[in-house]
Amino acid sequence: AEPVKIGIVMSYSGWFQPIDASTINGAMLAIKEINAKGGVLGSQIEVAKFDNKSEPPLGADGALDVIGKGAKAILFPSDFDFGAPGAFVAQQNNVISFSGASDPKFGATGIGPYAYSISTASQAQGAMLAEWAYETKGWKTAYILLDNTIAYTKSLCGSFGKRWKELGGDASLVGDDTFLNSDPSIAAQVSRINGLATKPDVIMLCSYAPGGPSAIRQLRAAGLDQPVMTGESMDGDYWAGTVPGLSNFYALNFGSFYSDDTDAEMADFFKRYEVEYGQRSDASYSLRGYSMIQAWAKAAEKAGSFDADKVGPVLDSFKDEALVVGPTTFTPELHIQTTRPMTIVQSQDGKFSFVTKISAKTVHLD
Amino acid sequence: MELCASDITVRFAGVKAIESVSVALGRGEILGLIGPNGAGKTTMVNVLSGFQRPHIGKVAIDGAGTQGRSEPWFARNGVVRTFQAVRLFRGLTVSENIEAALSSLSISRLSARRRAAELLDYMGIGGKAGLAGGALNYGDERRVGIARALALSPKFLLLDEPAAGMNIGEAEDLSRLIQQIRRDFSCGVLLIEHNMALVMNTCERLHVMASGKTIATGTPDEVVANQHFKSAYLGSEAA
Amino acid sequence: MVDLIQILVDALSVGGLYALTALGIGLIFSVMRLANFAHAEFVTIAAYLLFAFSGQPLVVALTISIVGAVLLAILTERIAFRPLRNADAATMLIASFAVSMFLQKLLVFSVGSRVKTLDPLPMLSGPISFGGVQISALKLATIVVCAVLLMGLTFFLKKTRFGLQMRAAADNFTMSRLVGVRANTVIAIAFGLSGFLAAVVALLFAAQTGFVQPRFGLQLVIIAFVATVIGGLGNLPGAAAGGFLVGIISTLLQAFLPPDLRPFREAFLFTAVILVLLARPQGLFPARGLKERV
Amino acid sequence: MLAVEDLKVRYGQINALNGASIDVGQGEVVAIVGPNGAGKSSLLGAIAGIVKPAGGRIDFDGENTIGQPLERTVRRGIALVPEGRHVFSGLTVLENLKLGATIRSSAAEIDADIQSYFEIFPILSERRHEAAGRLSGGEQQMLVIARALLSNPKLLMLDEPSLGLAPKITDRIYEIIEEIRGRGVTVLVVEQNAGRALKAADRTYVLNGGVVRLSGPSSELENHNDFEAAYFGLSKRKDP
Amino acid sequence: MTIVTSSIAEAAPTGSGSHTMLRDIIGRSATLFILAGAVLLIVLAAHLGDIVLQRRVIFCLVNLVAVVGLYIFMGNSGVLNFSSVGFMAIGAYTSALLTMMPGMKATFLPDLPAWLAAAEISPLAGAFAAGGMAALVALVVGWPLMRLSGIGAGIATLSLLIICYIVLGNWNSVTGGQQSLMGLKAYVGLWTSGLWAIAAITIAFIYQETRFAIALRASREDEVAARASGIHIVRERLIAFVLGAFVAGVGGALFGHFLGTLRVENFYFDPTFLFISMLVVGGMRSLTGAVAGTVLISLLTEILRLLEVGIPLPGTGLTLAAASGLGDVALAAVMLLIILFRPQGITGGREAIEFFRRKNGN
Ligand SMILES: Nc1ncnc2c1ncn2[C@@H]1O[C@H](COP(=O)(O)OP(=O)(O)OP(=O)(O)O)[C@@H](O)[C@H]1O
Ligand SMILES: Nc1ncnc2c1ncn2[C@@H]1O[C@H](COP(=O)(O)OP(=O)(O)OP(=O)(O)O)[C@@H](O)[C@H]1O
Ligand SMILES: [Mg+2]
Ligand SMILES: [Mg+2]
Repeated sequence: AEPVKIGIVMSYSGWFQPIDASTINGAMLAIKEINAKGGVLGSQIEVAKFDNKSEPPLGADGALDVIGKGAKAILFPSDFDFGAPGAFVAQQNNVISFSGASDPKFGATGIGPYAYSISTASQAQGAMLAEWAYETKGWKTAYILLDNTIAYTKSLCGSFGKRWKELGGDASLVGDDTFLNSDPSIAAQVSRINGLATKPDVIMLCSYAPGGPSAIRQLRAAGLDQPVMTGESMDGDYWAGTVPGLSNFYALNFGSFYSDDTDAEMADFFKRYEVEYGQRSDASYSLRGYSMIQAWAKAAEKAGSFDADKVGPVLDSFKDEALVVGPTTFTPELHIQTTRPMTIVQSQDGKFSFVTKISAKTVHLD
Repeated sequence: MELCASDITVRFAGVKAIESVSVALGRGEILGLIGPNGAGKTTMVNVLSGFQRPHIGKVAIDGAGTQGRSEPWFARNGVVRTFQAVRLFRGLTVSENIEAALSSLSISRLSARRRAAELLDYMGIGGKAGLAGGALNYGDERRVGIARALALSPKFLLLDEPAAGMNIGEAEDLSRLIQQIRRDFSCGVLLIEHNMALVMNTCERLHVMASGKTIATGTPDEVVANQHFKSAYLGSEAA
Repeated sequence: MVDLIQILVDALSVGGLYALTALGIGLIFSVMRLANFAHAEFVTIAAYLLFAFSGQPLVVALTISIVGAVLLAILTERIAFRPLRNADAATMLIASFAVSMFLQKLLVFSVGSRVKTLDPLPMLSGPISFGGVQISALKLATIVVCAVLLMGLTFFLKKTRFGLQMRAAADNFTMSRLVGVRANTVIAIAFGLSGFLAAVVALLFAAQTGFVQPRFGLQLVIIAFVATVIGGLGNLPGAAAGGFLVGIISTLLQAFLPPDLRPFREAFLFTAVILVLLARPQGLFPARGLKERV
Repeated sequence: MLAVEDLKVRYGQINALNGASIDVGQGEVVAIVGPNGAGKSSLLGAIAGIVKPAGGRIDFDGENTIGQPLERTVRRGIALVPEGRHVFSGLTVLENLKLGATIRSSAAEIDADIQSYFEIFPILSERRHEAAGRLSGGEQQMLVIARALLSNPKLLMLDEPSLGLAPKITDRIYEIIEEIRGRGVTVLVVEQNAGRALKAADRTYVLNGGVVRLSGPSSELENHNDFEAAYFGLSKRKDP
Repeated sequence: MTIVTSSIAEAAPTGSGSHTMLRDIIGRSATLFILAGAVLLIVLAAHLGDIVLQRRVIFCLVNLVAVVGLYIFMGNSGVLNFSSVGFMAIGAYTSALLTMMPGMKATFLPDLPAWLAAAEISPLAGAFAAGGMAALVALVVGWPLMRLSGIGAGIATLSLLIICYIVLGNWNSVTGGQQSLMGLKAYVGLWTSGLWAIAAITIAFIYQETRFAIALRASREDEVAARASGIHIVRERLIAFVLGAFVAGVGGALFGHFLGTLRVENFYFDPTFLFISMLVVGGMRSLTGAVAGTVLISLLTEILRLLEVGIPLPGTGLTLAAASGLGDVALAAVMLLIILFRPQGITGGREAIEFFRRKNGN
């Protein structure tokens, strides 16, 4: 049969490149494996790539470019703002788009019925961290330190705070503060925590590299040794050198790539990845890339067609579909995960390791 | 009808640049303001044209006070000055230099251009309208400077060393020009110069300053006869 | 009381970093009337050098970093700024943007935009206790280094022959050469000094943040740039004072703004900057003779 | 000591000098006169190295100076008082004077010399800590002249030194010229006031239209028939 | 030296033959026709290209509106201005909020004030509202700011940009904060952007032919002499600042309706530096420079991007390709080189017509 085209419109260069890199690698691995097994509906998958140079406006051009080349589905950067301009174009042209965005708007409500996020909603991430910290770890007071630079972190800390107060009451949140990722120093914010009469049991940090790790460094330098929790935006350990000997740190990941994940599928995926690329995956985002292709291929097989109006409904009917990133469910209304388990990864004495898998019980999506 | 500065004092960080000096310039007269270097002449022009607020004293135009007025206001109300270092708009053409000064009048660009041409002709440099202001020689630069001042239809024209760098012949031309401007514009002219020949030929009245104070006033002949003036200022030329 | 001391130390240490950066920018401004945005990349590249040699003893890494930054600064002057010596301020500013952009993109291209981590001053990472106040050793070091360098530089510029020549070259380049000042050398040395200051900033800043990436120096330099201007361009103590001032205002805003308004902190900070400029267009401590007389 | 041969200076389309030649001997005072735009300043500028000539030779003490770095001018013993003053406006009067002595090393001698100029121009002494840019026009002119003298030049070039100076100070400047000539310093002076120039100079060149129209001992030129023609002729014709 | 004119003292606007007047106007308008014609040509040529190329051209034209807006103030006044992109942001959000379907607003911006939530005006009206809003803000903040010159003005306008960014980025109820705002009508195509570019050029041109612009340019050359010539510098600057903000605001609106989504991040340092570079590379002191710089940099960017994608060498089966990201490096290098070798920009601050005149003259 004719080969089928998948578009990849992501950041092959520029600021966003390191973040997209492992997603792209995961996707390329999936394509390679699927092709080796005979392709999708007998067609080999070919890739039409477009470098958005880390500039969101180029995403729309990229979408048009790969659609012009016949792409049946397009992968966009794992960030709503980066992915949306292109996904809109894909939607208008009746092409399925995938992203790892953690904003539910990357889906039917925001972009349109053909946009899917393989990720877990940031609201769910905040809720599950709150539940785990309060119920499993037994921490009773929390402090929120929010990096006010991007929408994801705002939403993460927002949902965390809401869920935390539901669990422990208003008083359990002993304070909150904001900073900007680019702030050269957060001395004032650190001093504010240090000045609290009773120190919090846990600090919820919603940020990303480099500002996030640097914030932890400054907290630790000021003698604040409380547990620090973060969402998946601080996935990976490439930044860990920022805080040498980091302890008491807990981050939400899609899976643990430190060869200790309890999920055999994932563990095996990370092994295959290492074989393929000659190095360990540097973030669990590779799971997302792989799963996007996996989801689309499965849906296309089931639909017996590459057309969006056939593939879409099949995706919408996914109920705990087994993807490497975890059991995945889409409904016609919601194209993002809320209850799928995620992995807590910790760092003690500078060593990262698997802790547990958790999922959210109560999620407020608004 | 006069521009009048009464009892002016200006200080700079303790130094008194001008101390209780009064100057009055009537329309139609040519007044010479002379004196040694650092006497306060330029500072006086700055005061008269609104560029320097006096610490004590007042400036009045035709009897009306000027408190709190800006430099452009002075220019638009007929008190126009030139600079010791001409200060043309070097990146604009000669014509545009004049048009800029005409911009305060509500006339079209076209009329402004025509008016600029008239003024340049009047100064005898009509052929240079299209040159860049920065490409002129010293003499022409000064002529454009005066033309620019004339564009504001001065009632009082304050000229700060207009003949500096001119030779004797050119200075004589300038003297005639100043008298003609006075006639054609029926304005008062305040002339600062160190070229005594020019001053003597051109001015009806002299005001002599030294070290920030008035040391003599009167007709050129009276002033030159003043022994104090001779020793403080003239040197060998008096001999 | 303890709180107030803490806030003061925070403000001074944040301000110290800005002040040091502002010194480097102010130095070049006073010598060349050039607002050098590429200073950001001097800092960034010095930090990358620290990272690249982080396996070596600190003295080695620091020496390489300083030498690298100094050479980079001198080279930049030679290639990009010397040909523009008579150009207007806007053109020079844009040229420095272009240099900055070029170096930044080159870094992204060659070393990638992912953060590199380093810990150049591990011995200063802990807090020191002073009568109940916990002060990070690094903050203290920042304040001290800033004070020492400020005094040293001021002395150098005000009291030495060389400083006089440097200011002369800044004031009137051609005339300074005509009286015998080796102006090109003098300016190159000024750039070298600014490179040195950038390397010091890189060390202290990297010790605080623990990472370096291609935009490492950018934010710092933008703030320092603002500080230089409100401090009084062409006046080094003024630039340093501006740095401290911005650091202090920013820390105080963060400390005392109600939570709802804290996200707007920068807006307040820069409104304050505008107000200062409106009140004192030449900056708080303008250099002598910057404003010409008529 | 100074020989300028067939010097050409161009600014874009404009020819400021079209092959001017002058000679200045050791210890002489030589004047250059001519109307506006004659190229006088361009000539001095070229000798000092500020202006790049388009052709010709400039020999100083037997060495061609064209193309040499500007810093070397003063080390060779040439000092220029340029047209338009050019003080270091942000530096104090005292600092300006010190810079005049950049190439000298003895601090004591420099201080003594500065003191002596303070005596000649007391106003400078009064304003010594003021920014030079704040001085009046004439005060700046005095400052620049003193600054040039502080380098102890072998050849002093003055471009319209009396510009903006009160007559009495102008006299003083010419006395100084006499004085330093007595010390063996050579002086090349551009002057608008031709009478004054002829009186002060041993020899005079009349420059017009970028070439030397007339030259000779000042005493001869004073009564020369062609002097007026050479000096004013073109200048009068220049105006439409 | 003297030609006595009896009326030399009177600055009476003398009437003149309508014939010479017309010729004069046409002669001086040649630059406008050349520039507008160039834009028209670009639009027509773009129709031959594929959709991606067309989008690059539209983007270039939208940028052109922004750069012309920047030029109106910065070029004529010589005062550094970093705030232009902030006014674009204001314009972009104004137009987005006013033209978006109320249903969309209800989903994305549930906390909008009722009157704003209900508003829905036509795209054209939206663009004017965008310009108007930007101009209004410029009027209010410009009034005190225009007293500043040089580097002080640079810092003040930079501060303004940062304030705009922070306020828009955190005004959650109205802009959605840092989140992308979606659902803008994507009405900007080749003709819309082309016509607006021509409109912007026309506005800038007409302005620079007025006496206000001459006064402003004089103040650019010498503030002291300008004041002595009766010029109210603050007022002249304010006029240009407001007009420039209007054009920038329209540019912002076009930008939003071109992309279909908005985020404050789009209106910060990167585009600011880009637009200023375009202006300087072209030649800050002429409208032709603004246009030429924008077109040149856009063209270069696209060529370098294509080079990264790979250009097949016909006949050889080989593809000429540069490493990803190298184009950015090269672009910065080229901009630096242009500035070094032509500090006055590629036009040297001359207008289009002067190039023709010079050619004919020789
Ligand atoms: N802005 C200022 N700051 C400090 N001192 C000043 C300032 N303006 C003028 N002065 C001083 O005031 C005195 C008078 O200066 P002014 O320029 O008025 O003199 P002048 O009479 O015009 O002299 P000249 O004939 O040399 O031009 C001078 O000694 C000068 O140094
Ligand atoms: N920087 C310049 N750019 C363009 N033309 C110049 C420049 N400097 C001088 N000129 C022109 O060169 C010619 C000679 O100028 P120069 O200054 O040497 O004359 P000068 O004899 O010193 O005149 P003045 O008596 O006015 O000082 C003049 O026509 C002048 O316009
Ligand atoms: Mg004076
Ligand atoms: Mg001259």
